[in-house]
Amino acid sequence: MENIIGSQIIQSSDDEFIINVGPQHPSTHGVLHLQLKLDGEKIVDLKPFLGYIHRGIEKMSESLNYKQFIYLTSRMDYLSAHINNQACCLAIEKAIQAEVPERARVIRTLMAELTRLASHQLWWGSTGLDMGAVSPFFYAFREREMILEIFEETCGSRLTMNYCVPGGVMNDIHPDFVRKVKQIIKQFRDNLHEYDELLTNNPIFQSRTIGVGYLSREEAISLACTGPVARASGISCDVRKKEPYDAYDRVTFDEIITTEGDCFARYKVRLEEMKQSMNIIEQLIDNIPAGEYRTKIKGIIKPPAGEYYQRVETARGELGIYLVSDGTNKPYRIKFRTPNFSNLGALKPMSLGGKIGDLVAIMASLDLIIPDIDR
Amino acid sequence: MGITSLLILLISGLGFAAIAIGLNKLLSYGHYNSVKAEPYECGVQTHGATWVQFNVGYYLFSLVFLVFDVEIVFMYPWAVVFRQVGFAALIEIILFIAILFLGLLYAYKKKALTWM
Amino acid sequence: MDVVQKHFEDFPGEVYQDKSGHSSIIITQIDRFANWARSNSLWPLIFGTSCCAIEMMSAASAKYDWSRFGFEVARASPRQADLIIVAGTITLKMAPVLKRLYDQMPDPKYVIAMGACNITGGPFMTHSYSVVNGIDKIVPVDVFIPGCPPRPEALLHGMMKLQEKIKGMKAYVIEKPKK
Amino acid sequence: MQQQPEAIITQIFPDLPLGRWAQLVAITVKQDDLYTVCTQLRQHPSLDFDMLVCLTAVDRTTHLEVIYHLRSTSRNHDLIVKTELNEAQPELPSMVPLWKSAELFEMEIYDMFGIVFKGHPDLRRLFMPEDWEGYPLRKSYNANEVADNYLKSHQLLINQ
Repeated sequence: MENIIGSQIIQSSDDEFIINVGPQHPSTHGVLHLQLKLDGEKIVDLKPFLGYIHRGIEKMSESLNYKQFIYLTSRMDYLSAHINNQACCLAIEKAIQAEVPERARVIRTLMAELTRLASHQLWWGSTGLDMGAVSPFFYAFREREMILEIFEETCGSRLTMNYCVPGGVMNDIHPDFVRKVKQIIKQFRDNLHEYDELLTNNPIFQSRTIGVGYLSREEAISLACTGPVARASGISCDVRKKEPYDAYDRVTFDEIITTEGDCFARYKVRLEEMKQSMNIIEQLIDNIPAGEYRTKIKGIIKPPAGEYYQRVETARGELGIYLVSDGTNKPYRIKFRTPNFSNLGALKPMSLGGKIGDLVAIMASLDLIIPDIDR
Repeated sequence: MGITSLLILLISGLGFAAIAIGLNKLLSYGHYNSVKAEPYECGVQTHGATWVQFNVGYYLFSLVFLVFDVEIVFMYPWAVVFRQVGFAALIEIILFIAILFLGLLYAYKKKALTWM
Repeated sequence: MDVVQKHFEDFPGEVYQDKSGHSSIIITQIDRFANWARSNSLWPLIFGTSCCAIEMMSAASAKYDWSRFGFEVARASPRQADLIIVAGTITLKMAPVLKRLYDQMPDPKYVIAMGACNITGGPFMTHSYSVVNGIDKIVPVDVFIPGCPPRPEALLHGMMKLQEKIKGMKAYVIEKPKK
Repeated sequence: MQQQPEAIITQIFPDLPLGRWAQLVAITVKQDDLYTVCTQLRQHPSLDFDMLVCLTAVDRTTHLEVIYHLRSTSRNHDLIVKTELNEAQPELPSMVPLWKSAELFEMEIYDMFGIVFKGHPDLRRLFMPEDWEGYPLRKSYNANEVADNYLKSHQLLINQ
């Protein structure tokens, strides 16, 4: 039997067999179902089957009003839940030309960067877990729990914070928010050397990731990869630089771009991004402007009929929101262009020809969140 | 004296195994259903039969592992009597390991350690 | 599956037998010992579909640390697990997978429905065409833990409730299906 | 900042109606010469739209509107290509040879709207189960009680 992969045709010998790296699998971090055609340990073909966590958020949003559907998006990419809500609020504020006070902008940016930090920490822990190292998982959750404590103090809930509201933020920050954030940043900077000792300088980790899962720049562009996956292959695509929103035009940070494009490059980009996030937080934490934390938007939000587009940089890439409104209080059609959906496309070209162990390393470096793919 | 201790060892070994399995069969109960007997593969139907011919590479790996696993097993009795035998034991074990190291080199040269 | 009660003259206790001829007897002391052993070594299956899985990971990490209660060993295959914590939404495409995983777990097995999505469909209860409104329609559930996502303490509280429930059960009787 | 490719577009495609889609430059292209325009947009040196950021569709009840959001990483500008399809037999050429990201987008649009993409290597339902009827994101699709009927018909309920 023949199977056609891209352009070349591979004559598959008979002892090939197809296994499911299925919905319930420790390394897929969710319910991603990959069907692998194997020749021994070598992967010959890879077919993703999705939809195991497809909840139809886009169809649901068409029957919820503008203040309700925002909080469904924090169930899509739950590790950057705040950034998703921020994107929806920015889109709605752009649609109804609402004016957002400076204090709210800075608080939102601070919370977004803290979310990015917490998300990268969890990614770092689970990358170690995928490669067989269990202790990084516990080290990563030490700082992450402190950040979640801050979220809980200010917004009331740890993971899906529902903190953004069209027009600003739900309520003001907790009185000792500033002190706690400074304490965390200081402690995390001291502990960052442990992150390097545990994984970065670990010869086993390096031999499993250096040179594994190479994604060239042209292929990354053609696959529309965004976020750390694209920046590790040399594409400059940080929305915080390209189209600064909220308080990102006020801070100076550099966009981490490397050109190796393998798993270790993606790992390094995310580690450096953690440092940049702390850099941003330190620039903003001391001068949070006083004043209102939100402008009250009275009544039902009814944006004028038309199309609106807003994109933000989540922890995994560019989230684009295409909002089509017909003047009523419910969106006519809303499309979430999620980063993980196109990053998943990059999984196949990177893992073909490699071994199954490399596939696990590549999936860990892609940092996929499956509800973000299925929506 | 030797034969009785050997018998005790044999009986207690077999007995231990028999009790472990027997107790389990006696006390355990279970709802039998057809799905429980099917092979588990990440929660979905397996693609095609699961009794397929595996790639030969897997057997090569297990053979090389077996050689060095047995080597370790031989070291256990040696470690027990090592102190009484004295210096000669050290020479023997070095010789033993050296020969097996040659085996390792042979396997390495024949590329049995890398996956084709 | 019909479980029928048998009567033997020479044995005073209750004896149950199922279709496959498997019969089990009640011995109270061994029951208490077996239940104590089972409830303190429940091995959960690694089964996280969405946001609740992150709170389950937090419960597994050092701060909330569910290994104080014997839950630490999370197994990847249902063959070695005796508790399945359904953490995250179950959609229509995932329902047969969950049912198959539940069937492939050896007895005695328990189910914890973690999160509002598994109790009534949670935020996706209405207007969604592909979410199962409550997984007790598919698998018999022992403990429901509300919350979206529930805090790690809530998960630990739910697990302790399950342990109390196990301690109250008859250890060696073929349970009639819960529904 | 984001430049606007208006000048180049009008110069290369003078006859195409130019418009705005959410403050992005948009051109409306008819269904049958969509592929030629897209290859030109992809290969023309001064346009060089090398990334298909997003492919989505809107059910305008009278017709289906398909939107290609293209971006040039070298020129740093964006463009929206819009086409209208009638609901009867929605067919479009597949853009997989031009942009690899189109593969997953088109599978999703086929699953949600029923638009068939000719030449797609692996066109199947991406999110819904294989034996699902109907296209969920169409306005005519009613989403209530669909889940329970599916469970009943597939013997997934506990008492079945």
